Amino acid sequence: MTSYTSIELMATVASHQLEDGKIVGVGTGLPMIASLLAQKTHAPKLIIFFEAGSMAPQVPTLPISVGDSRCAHKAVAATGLAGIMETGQRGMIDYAFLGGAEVDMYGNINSTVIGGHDSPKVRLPGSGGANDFGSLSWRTIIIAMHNKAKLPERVSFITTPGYIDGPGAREEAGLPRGTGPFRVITNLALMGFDEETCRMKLISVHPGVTVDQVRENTGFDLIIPDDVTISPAPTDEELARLKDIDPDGIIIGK
Amino acid sequence: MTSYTSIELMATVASHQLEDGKIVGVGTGLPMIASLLAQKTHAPKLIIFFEAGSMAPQVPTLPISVGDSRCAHKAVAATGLAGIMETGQRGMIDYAFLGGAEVDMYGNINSTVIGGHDSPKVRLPGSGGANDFGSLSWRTIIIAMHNKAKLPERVSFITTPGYIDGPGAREEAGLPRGTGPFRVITNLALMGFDEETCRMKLISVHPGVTVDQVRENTGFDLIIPDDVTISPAPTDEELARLKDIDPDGIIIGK
Amino acid sequence: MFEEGKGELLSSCTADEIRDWNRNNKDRGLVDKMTTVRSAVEKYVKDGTYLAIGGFGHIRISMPLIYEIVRHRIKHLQISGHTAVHDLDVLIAGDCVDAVDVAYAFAYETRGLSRNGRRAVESGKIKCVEWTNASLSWRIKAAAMGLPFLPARNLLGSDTFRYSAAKEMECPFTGQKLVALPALMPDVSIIHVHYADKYGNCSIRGTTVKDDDLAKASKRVIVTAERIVPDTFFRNDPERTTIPYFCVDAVIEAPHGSHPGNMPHEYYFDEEHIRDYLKAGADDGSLKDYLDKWVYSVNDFDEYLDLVGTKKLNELRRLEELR
Amino acid sequence: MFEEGKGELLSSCTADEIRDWNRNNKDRGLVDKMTTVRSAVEKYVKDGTYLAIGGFGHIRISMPLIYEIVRHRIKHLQISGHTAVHDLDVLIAGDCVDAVDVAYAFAYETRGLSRNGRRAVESGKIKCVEWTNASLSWRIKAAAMGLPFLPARNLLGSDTFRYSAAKEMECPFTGQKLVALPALMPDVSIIHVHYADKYGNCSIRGTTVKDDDLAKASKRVIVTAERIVPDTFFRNDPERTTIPYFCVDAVIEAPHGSHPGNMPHEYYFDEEHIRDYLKAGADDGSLKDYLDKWVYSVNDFDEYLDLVGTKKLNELRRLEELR
Repeated sequence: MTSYTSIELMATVASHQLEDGKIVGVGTGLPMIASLLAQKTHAPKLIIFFEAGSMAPQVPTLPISVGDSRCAHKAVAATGLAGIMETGQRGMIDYAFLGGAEVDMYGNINSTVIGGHDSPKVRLPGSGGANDFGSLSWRTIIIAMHNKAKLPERVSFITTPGYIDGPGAREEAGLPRGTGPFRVITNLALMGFDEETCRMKLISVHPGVTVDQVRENTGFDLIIPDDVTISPAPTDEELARLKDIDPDGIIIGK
Repeated sequence: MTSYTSIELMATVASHQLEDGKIVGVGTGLPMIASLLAQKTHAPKLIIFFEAGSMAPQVPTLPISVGDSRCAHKAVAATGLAGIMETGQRGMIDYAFLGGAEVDMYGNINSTVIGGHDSPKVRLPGSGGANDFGSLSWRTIIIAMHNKAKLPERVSFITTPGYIDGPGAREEAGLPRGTGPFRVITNLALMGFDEETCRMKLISVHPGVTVDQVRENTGFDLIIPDDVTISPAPTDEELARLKDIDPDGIIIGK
Repeated sequence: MFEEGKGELLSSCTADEIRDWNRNNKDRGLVDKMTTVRSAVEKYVKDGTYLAIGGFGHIRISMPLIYEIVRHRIKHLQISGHTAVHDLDVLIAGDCVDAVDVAYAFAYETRGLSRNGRRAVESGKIKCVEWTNASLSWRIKAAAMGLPFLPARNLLGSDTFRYSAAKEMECPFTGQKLVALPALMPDVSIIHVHYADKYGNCSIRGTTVKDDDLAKASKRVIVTAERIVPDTFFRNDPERTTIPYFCVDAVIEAPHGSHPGNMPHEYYFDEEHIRDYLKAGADDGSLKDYLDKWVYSVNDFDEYLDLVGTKKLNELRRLEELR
Repeated sequence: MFEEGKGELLSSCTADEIRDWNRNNKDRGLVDKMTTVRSAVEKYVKDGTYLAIGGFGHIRISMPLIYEIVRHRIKHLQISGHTAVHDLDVLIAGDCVDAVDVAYAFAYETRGLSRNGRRAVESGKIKCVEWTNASLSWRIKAAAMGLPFLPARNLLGSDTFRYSAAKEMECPFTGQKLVALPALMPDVSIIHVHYADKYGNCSIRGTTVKDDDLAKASKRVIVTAERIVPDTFFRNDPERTTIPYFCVDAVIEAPHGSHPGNMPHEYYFDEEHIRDYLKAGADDGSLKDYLDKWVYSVNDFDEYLDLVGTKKLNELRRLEELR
């Protein structure tokens, strides 16, 4: 059995969620790695948008920023933030692919502050393009670390709305109909959302992880259906492609 | 004394109204000729915008359309209708330079229909960019023919609002403050607008034209101040430049 | 309190309808979209289609598609008339048009009014809703931005407003009166460009008029191009992409495709042709002769260009280049 | 009925105020605007100025102007933080900043958080109003369009909205709920570009981020350029003009002007320099040493580049070109 790290596993499981021939708006860090991996494996025709304005680039080497020259390399069009997000606003972006410091049971994401807004314990970067991608894209895929603090019942600050507080809440708030969180990938499991309640639901546990471990490390009552499976381990091919993408382990090595 | 036509005189008088170093949004026909003449005489640094998107072009030869390639020749920027009109909307266009089939005593312009809108006697082209330039530019200069039908008390259709029905009406309608008609040039006279009443006011009669003639050919009670002057006749220099601009008399010869 | 125009909203859509259309109907993939004028018109242009045409009425217009629509005797079109000139006039001559969102139409700028266009309106055959060049552009921009409307400061205080389908509104921050312009999502737009690749990436030289937004706003986009280029043309210099591929549904190579209109940097107006056309517009009989010769009797745009003749085409190129 | 964010509107303007400013203060003439970094900062950047910075925080940023602002010990700046990274962080290190309209700030993307930026917020020194990259872009676009606001469909249902200065509103046509974003007209914007002529026409390669709109929206625009080119560069190919001259107040030639940031097609990040800077950010003392060495002890950007050294600059070019 090939050895792999938890981050490598998150990257491969995350990459599997992306459909070939669709458009994904990609945030910084692991979402970038997972999207590039999808292009090099099962989704060669996946189209990547980066928020600074790049459409369908051919990323040659690991970018440091979603706005740097690697992310615009051989793009079909170089526009700007408005150009990307207006394309999303008119329904052309299929997936938002985001990270988050906290994610709650309705898929709301916090990347702004821990503690009170005006006297924060930890100031985080804020929305960036996350609220925009998450509000305007059809399906949002989220990557987060799995523990009770990072997956609380309620995030302390909704930077990017998930299903807010349940069914119908997005539409009532004025967000585009038919949108919302789709998958959450952590270091322990892959999760989706229950169609009826809009609450987070376990899909698969990663190899070697038990359902109980997942439950114990989740800060809310995770829906656990009967048909929980085991996430596929990274293949040798996938691990090799990950090495190609991030040879120095800048993100994968974290 | 050099001989000149009525159209040549209108072109020269109109060109005098444009200030050097300002931006003018120019409509098709005589406004185009008069703006190009201003650039070749007293206002070499006049900046022309054409509504199809051209900024500060160096027009090499008489255009047929405000959107043709002559109007974008050696422009500093090629944008579009929105690019031009948004520049106007944010207060950067000093002069709108328009023609009109009918102009009334408040400087309202009709270029849409003669007769009822839904069963017109004569269907005219409509606003084009005239309503936009006239609403959004600081000062509007209008060229029209002078008779009772063309200068009625009230235009039958306000394509482009002047002072609408008097002082304060533009602002009340929601149009940008401090804007409005500035000059009207006809084949008989040069007119402005009374600051207090917003009504059209005679400034100068063209050489050989009497104030009575102007009055008799105007469809409303034109304000006639004591200090009416005589418009300057075209100079030889101006006539020569007009020939350079329109050697075949396509517009000047009309 | 707030006034609204009494003109008919010829084509309406909510923001969610824009999104649903784009989700379900626009291909995201880099797929080969090369086709023929005939196939594209047959596939996308139907009786009653709301049609928008790129360019500026007689500059950078897609005449191969316009002639094909006439040849197919498509009826009841509704047209976005932001400086519509020869494009609209030929469609009216072919009896294809029922209604026009008019900014500028039925006229040929310095050449004067069109008798054909006027006749169609004055006889009541064509219904007119009034707009302006900027307000139609902003309506298209609203759809391109995925919004149900855009605010603006023109139109207010005019009869143009009264015969439009715009509404007055108040700024939520300043309370000032603004005009609200409803989003316009044309069923089909036809756009002639300088360069396109087979996927639909397009580059326009000179003014864009509103074609970048139009391509994003429209349900279907058919592009004709002076030249087909490899995708590296765009990927090597992605700033020059005026329209990204995923907006476009069909691509056709069409050199001289704007004739008798102007194509910036390529060829100037064929004034002789336009003069003859306008003369024919004096009565329906002459117009029928014109259409017989230039549209119905030819099979495609290549045959049309043969009628125009190489000598004339070369002359128009020299004219454009000021030689 | 309609909610509104409780954040402070750091910079507000009505549409008529935008118009009046542009009428009275923006030169329409083609005049020579070449100047120096020092003169431009002295003339336009004051204590309390609301400042926006072009580029993407560490990509295509104007470091000569940022260093000069720090060197001039300008205080109480308010900053538009649409992906603010190294640009904002250096200004915070220089104690120049009081408040930030935050979309993304106090962090370095894949490199992690900035201890300097965090410290400034967590200690209460810097006030934050929350926005998002798109909403700040659209606020700037509103001012560029001469509008007091733009509607949008993001922000709704979030705490980002609650700590912003946006409002809910209703579409006048469809009745649907939208967010209204107030126009943002920065006092000064500083934008680094690839090419500029002496009049201020600018061309940007790669993504524009929001700099085309930013130049139109700002009261004053200072441009630094990798290369100064003749105006024929733009007039021969007017599609490549990202910013037209009349938006710009001052032009400065500044090769390598984005160092240690990335400049697309020119040079990549100086990761060593950024790593050292972030390390210095661990405490105020080290940060002072950094500023002493790289900002206060040099007279201008040329001297700074001498400190960086030719070898390093050449290396960053090779890195950018993937050689």
